[in-house]
Order: sequence, then C-alpha cells, then structure tokens
Amino acid sequence: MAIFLDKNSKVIVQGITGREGAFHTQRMLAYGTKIVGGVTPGKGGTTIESGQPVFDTVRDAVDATGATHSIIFVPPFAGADALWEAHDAGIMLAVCITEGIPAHDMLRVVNTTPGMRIIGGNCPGLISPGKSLVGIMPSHIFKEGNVGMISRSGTLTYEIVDGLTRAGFGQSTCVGIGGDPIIGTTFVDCLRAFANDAETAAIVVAGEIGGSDEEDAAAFIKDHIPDKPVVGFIGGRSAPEGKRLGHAGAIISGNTGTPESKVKAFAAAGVPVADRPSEIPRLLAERMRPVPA
Amino acid sequence: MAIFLDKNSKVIVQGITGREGAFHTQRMLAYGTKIVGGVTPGKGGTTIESGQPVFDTVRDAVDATGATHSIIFVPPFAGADALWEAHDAGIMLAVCITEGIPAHDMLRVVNTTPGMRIIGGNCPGLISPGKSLVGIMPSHIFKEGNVGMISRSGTLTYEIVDGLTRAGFGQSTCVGIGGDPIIGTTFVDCLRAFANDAETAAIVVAGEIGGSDEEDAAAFIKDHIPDKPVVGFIGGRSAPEGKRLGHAGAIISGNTGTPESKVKAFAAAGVPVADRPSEIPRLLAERMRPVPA
Amino acid sequence: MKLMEYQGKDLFRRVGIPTPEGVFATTADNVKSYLAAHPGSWVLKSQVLMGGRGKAGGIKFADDAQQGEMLARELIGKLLQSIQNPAGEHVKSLLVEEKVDIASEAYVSIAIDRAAKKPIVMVSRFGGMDVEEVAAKNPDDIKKYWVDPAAGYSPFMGRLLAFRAQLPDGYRKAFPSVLGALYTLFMDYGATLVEINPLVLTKDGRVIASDAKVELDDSGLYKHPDIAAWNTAAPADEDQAAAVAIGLGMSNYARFPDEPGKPAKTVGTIANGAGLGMGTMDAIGNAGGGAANFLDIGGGAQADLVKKSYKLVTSDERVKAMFINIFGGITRGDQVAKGIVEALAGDDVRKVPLVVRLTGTNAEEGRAILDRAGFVPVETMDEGAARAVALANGSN
Amino acid sequence: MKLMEYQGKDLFRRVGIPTPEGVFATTADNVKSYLAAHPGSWVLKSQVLMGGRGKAGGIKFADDAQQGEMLARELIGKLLQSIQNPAGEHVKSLLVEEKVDIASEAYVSIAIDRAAKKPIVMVSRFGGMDVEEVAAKNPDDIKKYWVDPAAGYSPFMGRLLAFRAQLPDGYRKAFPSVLGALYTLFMDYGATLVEINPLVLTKDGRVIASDAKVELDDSGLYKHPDIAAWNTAAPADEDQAAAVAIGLGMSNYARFPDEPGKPAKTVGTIANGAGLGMGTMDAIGNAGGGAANFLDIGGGAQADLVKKSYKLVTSDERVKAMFINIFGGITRGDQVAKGIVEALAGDDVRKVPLVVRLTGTNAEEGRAILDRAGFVPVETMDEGAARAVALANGSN
Repeated sequence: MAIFLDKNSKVIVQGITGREGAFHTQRMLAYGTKIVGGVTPGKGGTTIESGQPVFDTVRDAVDATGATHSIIFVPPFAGADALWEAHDAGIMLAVCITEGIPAHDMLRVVNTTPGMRIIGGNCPGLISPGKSLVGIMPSHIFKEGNVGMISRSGTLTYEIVDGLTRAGFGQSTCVGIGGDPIIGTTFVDCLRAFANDAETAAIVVAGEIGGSDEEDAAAFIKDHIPDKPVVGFIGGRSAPEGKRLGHAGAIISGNTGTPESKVKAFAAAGVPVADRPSEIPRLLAERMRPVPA
Repeated sequence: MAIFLDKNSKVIVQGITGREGAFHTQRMLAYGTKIVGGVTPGKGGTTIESGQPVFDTVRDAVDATGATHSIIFVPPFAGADALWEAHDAGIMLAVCITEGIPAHDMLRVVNTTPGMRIIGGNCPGLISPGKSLVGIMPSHIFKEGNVGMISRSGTLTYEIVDGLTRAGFGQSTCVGIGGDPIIGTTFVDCLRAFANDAETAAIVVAGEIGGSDEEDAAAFIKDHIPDKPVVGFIGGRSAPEGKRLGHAGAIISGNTGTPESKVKAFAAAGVPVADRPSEIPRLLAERMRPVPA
Repeated sequence: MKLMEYQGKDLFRRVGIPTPEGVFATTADNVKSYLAAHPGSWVLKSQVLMGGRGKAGGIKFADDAQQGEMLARELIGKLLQSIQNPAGEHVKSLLVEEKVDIASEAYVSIAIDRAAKKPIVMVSRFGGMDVEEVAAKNPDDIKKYWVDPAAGYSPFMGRLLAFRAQLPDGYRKAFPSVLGALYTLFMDYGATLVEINPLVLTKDGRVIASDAKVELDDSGLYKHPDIAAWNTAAPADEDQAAAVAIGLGMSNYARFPDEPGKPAKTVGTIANGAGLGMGTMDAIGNAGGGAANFLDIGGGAQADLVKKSYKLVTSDERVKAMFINIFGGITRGDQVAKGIVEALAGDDVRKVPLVVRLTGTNAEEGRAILDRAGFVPVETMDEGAARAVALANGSN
Repeated sequence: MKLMEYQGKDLFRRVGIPTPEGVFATTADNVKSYLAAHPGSWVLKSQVLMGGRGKAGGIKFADDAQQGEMLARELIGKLLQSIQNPAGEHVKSLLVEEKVDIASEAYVSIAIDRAAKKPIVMVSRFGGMDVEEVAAKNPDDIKKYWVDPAAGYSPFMGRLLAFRAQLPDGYRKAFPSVLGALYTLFMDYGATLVEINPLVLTKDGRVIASDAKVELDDSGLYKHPDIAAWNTAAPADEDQAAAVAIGLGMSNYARFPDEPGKPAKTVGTIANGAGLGMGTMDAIGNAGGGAANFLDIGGGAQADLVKKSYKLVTSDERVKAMFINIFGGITRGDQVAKGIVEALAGDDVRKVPLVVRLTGTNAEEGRAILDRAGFVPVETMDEGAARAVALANGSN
C-alpha cells in the first residue's frame, strides 16, 4: 500500500490560486491525485477552472471535503501559519513545499503539532507512483514498483529515480524530506514506515554532507531493517570543508557530518554507498537477487 | 486504594529547608508519609535533622530515591519553575501549595507538562487518611473511611471534614484542588478517579461561587456517576454580586458562576446541596443507607 | 487590576493596536488648549472603571475648544451612576479623542477559560453594544477560538474568526494582526481580560480600537512594576487599598453595601482562607444576620496581621459585633489568639462584642492564651454565627 | 549570518547579558582618545569572523593611551591567518575592552539540534579553550540539555546544568538568568548558534560574557531589518554578497579555493537544487576534474537568473569550461535554455566551452531552443561531467 500516501488519500492545496499552487494542482490532478479542493483566504465559494472548490480556511475545506492530506504553497513568512492551520483543522499529513521558512518557526511548529505528519519544508513532496502525487516532482520519471526512496534533495532525487526507472526498478513511495535545518519527517521516520510496508522490498537513501541524519538512518537500519536491502548515496562528498552549500544542512565542520563519517556509518550497517547516482541501480540489483544460502 | 496517593507513594519536598517546607515535612513524616528526600539548590549532599537527604535538583532527588510524588513550597515567582522541574525529572504527581503564582505562568505550565498530575496551586494538598498526607491539612481531623472529598477551599475543607469525621464518616481521599483561576486538577478529574475507586462509596463536592467548575462537575456526575451518592456545598452564596473574594474564582458577574446556576446544575444531577457545612453528614447519611426498593 | 480606558490604550499602542488620535486630560483647561490647537470633532470620554458609562452621560461630543472646555467642566468631578453601578463613580479625568466616521463596529476579546485552561478569543460582528445581550439573544453571533498557549497565536486564527463571525470585508486585512497584537498584550502583560468593544472600521477603511478594557492578573503584576505603579497612584477600590495597606492581598477584604429588604450588615467577620471566609459570611446569613464584610487573613498569619485585621473591620461604623472564625492549617491558633488579645488591649481600636471560634493547628495553645485573657471561644461555626448575630442585635 | 563579536555583544546587552566595559573602534585615534579618557588596563580585540584569532596575534593588551594607539595601528589592516583559516582575514575594526581579573572560565552555548528538533544547551566548566577539543578528550565535561520550545526556558535548567557541569559556586546565582537571557536572544533573534566562550567569573564575583559568537538564521533575518542591515553594511563573505547581488540566496553560490594535491578547479558548475548542485560537483570530481564552484539556481528560475548565474560563474578567471546540469521540476527547461542562449548572445560575458544537460519539466521545449541556437546537450550527468572536464583540460 506504499507509505504515507495512497490512491484514496483526499488532498487539499493551501495556496491553490497562487502561481505555483495552481500550476502544480493541475499536474497532480493529471497524475490522478484526489485533489478535493483548496484554500485561498477571500476566495471561498469559488471554484478553480478544473472544478475544485476553493475555501477561505482549511477548517472549511476539511469540513466540506473530508480531506486528510494537504500540500502547502505559500510564501516563507506564512509557512508556519499554514502548517498550524492544517493541524488545527485535523489534517493528518501536510507536505510543505515552501522554501525559506525561518528555522525557529519550524522549530516551534514541529513541537506543537502532535499527530500531524509534516513532510518538508523546502521539499519536493511525496509520490506513490501509479497511485498519487502530492508534490512537485516531474511525475513521468517515476514508475510503480517496490523500491522505497528517501532523499534530502529534490533534483538529486529525480536524477536517481530516473536511473532506477530506466533500469527497471519501480518505486513504492518516494519521499523528498527536504534540506532545511528543521524538517518534519526524517530519514528514520521514513525508514520505519518502509520497514513495515509490505509493498516495499528495498530502499534507497540519498543523503548529503552535513548534519547527522544519515548516521541516524544507518543506526536505525542496522537495528531494525535486517531483511530489506538498502543502498545509500551521499551528495557533496567533494565539497571542501566549511562551505555552506544551499541546503543549510550541507556544511561540514569538525567531525560531524563529514562524508567519511556517513560512509562509515552506512558501512557499519551493511549499506553500500554509491559513488555516483548512476551506480545505484547496479548496487540494488546485486542485492535484490541474493545468492541462495 | 484511595485516589492519587497511597501509603507506598514516595514523596519529595521541593523547598524542604524553607520555613514552611521544613515545618510541614515534619508533620507529614509524623503522619506516616514516605518522605524520601527534598530539594534545596545549594544544599545538595546534606540531610535534614530527621535524616532525609537534600538534593540540589529534582532530577538528583528522583534519580537517588525513585520518588513519584512531590510537594512544592516555593515563593510564587518560582512556582512555575518548580513545576517544570518536577515534570522534567519525571515526577508523576505534584502538589503545589504555593499561593499567588501568576495565572499566565500556570496557563503555560498546565499546557506543557503532559503526563504529570498537578494539584493546585494555592491548595492545601492531598490526604488519603491512614495512608499518606501530601499537604498541609491538620491531619488529626481526618479519619480513614469511604467518603471521597473534593474542595476548592482549604479551611472550608477542614470545616466539612471535621463534621464528617465527628459524624462517623471516614474519608478515602480528600483533595483540595485550590482556588486559583488556573489549577492543574479539576473537580471532574477527581470525580473520574473517585468513580473508579473501589474504596470510595460516596463523594462530597465543596464548591464556591464563581467559575463553572461546579456546573462541569454536576454534568459529569449526571453522566458518569450513577451509583455513588454525591452531596454538594456552595460557599459564598450570601455574597453580593460583583465582589471578588479571595479566591480569584469567587466573583459573580453576569449569569455565570452564580449560586443559583450551581445549585440548579447540582439539582439536575440529583445532587443535594447543603445550606451549611454542618448539614452535610445528614444528607450523606440519608443517601448512604438507601431504603430498599 | 482593572485598567482605565486610557491606560488600556497605552498598552494597545505598545503592542501596535491602532487607537484614535487623542489626549488624556485631567482639567478643562487641558481640553480647551488641546482642542484649540487641533480643530475638528472630538469625543470627551469620562475615565471610570464602571460599566454603562455612556448611558450615565459620561460621553460628550465637542466641535470647538469653547464647547470642549464647557463639557469638560461639566464632566470632571461628576458622579456617574448606572444600573450596574448604583453607587456610582466620580469622574477624575477624561480621554479626548477624534470622532471617527464609523462604517462598522465589531467585538473582540481574549480571556482565560478556566475550564479549558486556555486563552479564549471571542469575536462578534455586533460590536458597540452589550456583548452579554448579544450572547443571550443569539449565542451563534459570537465566535470562539481556544488558543493553545504552547503554540501561541498564529494569523490563521484571526482569519478563521473573521470569516466565521462574518466581519465585513474591510476588517479582513487588518484583523489577524490586530488580534495577534491583542494576544501579545494578553500574554506579555499577564491579562485576565482584554476587550475591544467596539473595534471600529472607519469609512476611510481604517481598523481602530475605539474602546479598551484590560484587566491584569494581580499575581503577575510584580513583573510589570511600571504598571503596578499606576495602581498605586490611583487605587481603583478603597477596600483593595485598605487590604494592601495592612499587608493583605488585594482581594482578601471586601465590604458589602447594605441591601434593601435584607438584614442590616452589622456583623464583622474574619476567617482564615477564602473558603472559610465565605462560609462564615454564609453562616451569618443563615443565622438571620448580615455580614458587613469578608476578610481572609490568608494562610500562616502572624499575630500582628490579626490585630490589624481586627482594627480594619471595626473601622466600619456599621459593625456592631464581630465573629472571628479560625480553622487552623498553616495558620496557627496561638498566633491568632495572640493577635486578638493584643488588639483588644490596644487603645486605638473600637471595641465591639466579639465571638471567637478556634480549632485546628495549635488550637489548644490558642485557647489557653484566650483563657488567660478571660475569653471563652465557641465550639462550632454555626454556634459562633448565631451568637454574633444575637450580639449585633443587642442581645447578650 | 555570522555576527562579529561586537555585534553579538550588542545583542547580549539588549537581552541583559553582562559584557565587559568597552568601545568599538575603527581607527587608532579612536583607541587613543578612549584610553586617554579611561585609564586602566585594556584589551584590543580584532573584529574578524575567523576562528583562532588569539593564536594569530589578533589580541593585544594596552596599559595606556600611547601603547593602545601603537597596537591599534599594528592591528588595523593586518591580515590574520590561522590553521583553520589559512586564507586569513583582514582586521577592519577593534573592540577595546576592560581587562578583567579572571577567577574562572566556563563555556555555554545554545544551538539547534536537528535530530532532536529542539534547542540544545551545552555547558562546560572548561571555558576559554577550544570546546571541540574538550568534547573529544572528555565528552562528559560538556553537559547538555534539550529545551522543549513549547514550554520554553525555565531557571531550573540553568541550575541543573550548573550543578551537573560543576561550575564553581560563584557562577550559581547569576547563571540561570544569564542562560535565560541567552535563550531569549536565541529565540527572539532566530539564532542558529549563540556561544559564550569564555563566560568569565571575575575575582570580584561578577559573571561576564568575555566573548560572543552569534549566528543568525538567514531565512529569519527579514524579521530583524536592523540586523539584516548590519550584514548589508559589511558583507562577511564575497561569494554570499555576489549571490545576493544577482538575486540568489546567500548560500546558493560558493567558490572553492584550489587545494594542493588535487585537480585544479577549472570547471564551473550550475545546477538546479542544492542536491543536484552537489551531485554535479561530485561528478566533476569523479571525472577527474575540479569544480571551481557550487551554484544552485534554485527552483523555478527564470531565464534572466540563468543568464546572470552564467556571468557570475565565468567571472572566476580559473574557469576554463562550464557544466550546466538541469533536472527540471519546478524549474522549466525552456526558461533555462532561453537564459543560456541569452547569456551566450551577450557581449558582457566571458565565453568558455559549455556543456549542457537538460531533462525533466519542459526539457523538450528547452532542447528545441538550444537546437535553434545550434547547441546539442548531453544525455546524462556522468557524460556531461566527463565532457566538461575534458574541455577544461583543452580537449574537444
């Protein structure tokens, strides 16, 4: 059944009449996502061209449609507000596309929205190929299958997924968790879900330098995922130390977050780390057809 | 087994070397309460005269003694801090004697200490007669028995309990919930516990004018306590409207919190309201030996 | 602590809530010179704490300096009386404000919901009138929202309330930030109530707090010494001031005015604890008498405070007898007894027939002290109340 | 945004953290006149962002105005170099501070713990030295506490940390409030790091922040326009300034210095998304080349930004070839292609051999645009990287 998102998930779009919101609403609808409405304060009572109703508030939208999922396209200063509004209305999973939400806003949000899963912010979203897309990924590169994919980056995910699909590895669910310092859902959260998902047979973890998410992921894999092959990747391994590269996470200083530390952690968990995205399908193939004991 | 407190509950005293803390520690020990230590920052490593160890922090005290209950004697400005420290250390029930803690401090505390029961502030505490006293009540007036008692006031509780004991009605547990605007444990919380307590056969609810706690209690009794007799009392029924009397709760304005509203709510729940404390034993006696149907 | 309108608006401006242009005035000359310098239409608003100020004639309109001066002379010193406040309140100062062109009036407030243990926000599109009347007639005209104090306020709450309460469109842009500022005030200053009624939408599209009602938690006032000083400068209530003067809390003493058709308030009461204090009043009532006051000496009172309390209660000339009712917990009977004996020994107190009931912590020591002074306490509250009422009525 | 020490201490004073007496100076004359007016022993501290300032000779002591002027002349304009910062940093200003008599030095900091999603407080009784060394030698000498941001800071946390870290007794009274103020700064100004190293206990019993290290979250800077202006006034990093100048985020562009023993940094890179940007650098490395830079055009970039990015990267004279690697999501291939064509058509850019890889959203439209300009993109990232490295090495 994939994780976090299946074909019956009812989705609303916060910021549905904005430029990005409107554009991606159509893409998601085209993919088959059950978009049941959207929210733009002041435009309640109208409908967008494709027929979905617009509401003034998330509560109105949830009351009228029974939506459980939301995808958020709002300016950075309104990101925390949008997440709190989603939580207040009983949304169960919110994908926050917005980039540049202040870290302290997110710090308060993630500690005060119990029971709601947040993906992102600053993430490409979530796709369960063949079922539903709640995100901004170019959907045509994905293919239904049994590989779970998690990544801190958007475009690097596309690069890797493209390779997987071309090599014949379809995906159960792909989650872009986002590259901001404080994000709602971590590698470990996703790994826990994949570990329990019958439709996921193998997992790709695409990390980056900086932070300790990859080390935490490796520890979790070692302890809790003995039976599903996992392949890793670390972006930014050639970066000189002390340089901040786009994602606030991607900065190396001291001994934490170095490529060496991450590769070592993955190795200790029995997870091979690809040197380049194009190697991932091969590493996966070797592990998905194990030699019988 | 009474509610909230039994003879095995391990108790620490926050502010054990202060004037009030030291005085009541001895009274509680004399009653048989398992006081296993106390906290006074800077006096860690010492012991009080009766032999209980003093710690610098609540964490130290809990780590060393395994205490689950705490009683707090600190100045008002330190009240919230003491409650947060108790929560941080894993205390399960904290009795806050301190009077005059700012309402907004308590507002934040009660919303950020999940899993810890707070009794008070501005309350006389908790006693399960014959078992343990975590409070400042004059213990000699209490007697072990099967009447549960809840009150917003300290001294009025003594008045009522004294009457109960003289009339032969012992008590399972007596809880002084405190008279401040924001308190940790309400009438309804106590009623829920008494409803499920095999050792409690009847309940006395001593309310006051102001607020809506009595109305809430009446509604709960009506819906959830069909089988145990309950007797009510409302203090301040002769007060003119609009006067603030000591307890911040005890102010009448508009139609909320009037004696009439409270008496009516109790009547609707089948709860007789005594006109004076001395009537309570009689009302209880009538209901505890019901005429066979 | 209740703030006057001009004080509330001072706080409003600190957090960025728009208020009308204007000036605070304590004399008619103030008003005259301000209006002379600022031609236009102005409102003179009496600064009192009581409700029903408008109906009582406390608000006037002036179009020039001369008219303003005349009306100010009329208002300052005037006794305003309303149905809610038959005793009335003297006007000591005015707030002079621009007369705005009103397009719409809304109601907004934040208070502490004791049961939910959360701040409750209430919004109605029917502002400018008695909100309790609105609530009674059509409760659905008032929309409510409970804020989680851990997460705090976020603008969607303002949007949600504005939409649900159907505030006119003109409010929508400003409302979430006005409410946010009001929430900041509520939290930062430890308010128990902040209310804007009306929150005006002007014809030129501004959203302005036309009135301000702010009540602060007395227990939190120590965090705001500047505001606590406002209170000292102008005590709102004589009883509160008297209580504070002898070292009691502001709410530990209250006198009760005589009520037509009820027994005269001739019995003074002192008890320890608010609950027992109320119970003692009630007992006087049950015995057919009238309690002249409520006085709670609090927990752990020393002899000196008991003595001062005795003096305070007997300073009310109506008091013909006194009932002191103590059930010792933190309070120790010996200290109370000592205080009583000292009070009665002093030359500076008015002596009235006294009934004492003393039980609980150190009651025996206390009884021994009273015994040495030749005084025999009663056994129960009911007995003490009956005896005090009889003494007040001239029996012995 | 990293703050200089004097800027960090400005914030310290705003929240009430005690700092040494002193003055900020940009000239030797400033120093001279201040010391002349304030006799005593003073420290001259170079205001730079790099670590290891003391070992690099950036801190001097002066006992009178003449000595102070001389040392200030020496320091201002000096290039400080340390092991951490071999490139070094020029001193443009000094902080002149009272020389305090040190009884003890502690370490305290608050940072964001990404994994716990909470602020983490770290305290050690070994202050005044490299805390990473302390952590490496004896991790237990650093005590940690994770604050629940919903509940916020409460003084017990400071007491707990002071006791656990065994700070000398002299700290105990002041520490909980200093830490509380530091937490206020951390939250109110959206800091990602606040650090006091050392927090000095003086011989006369004062607790003073002797140094200040503050890093603010760039995304939250818009809430503090006054501080954001500090940054504009003195950009800390040329690359950041260049990025902001063309409309990119501060962290979207970074040049990499040449490293001994590694391939020369001759390949410029542009990609969309930080992840792909890093992947592109890595691919250059894997192909045996050296990426001269990282440049992420972000999501949804328009043609104009692509053009400006091209110009920025080629302004680095080391760049001999360029690899533009786009996997369209929000970013649309046609806009990127349009930007490339416009850039190459302009007279104001340095032209270097270019490799483009274009796939994802509107890739076909983009390829058509490139096609019309006579340009054929490569198919894969690996292929593109290999080709760009070859071009940079002079092959074709």
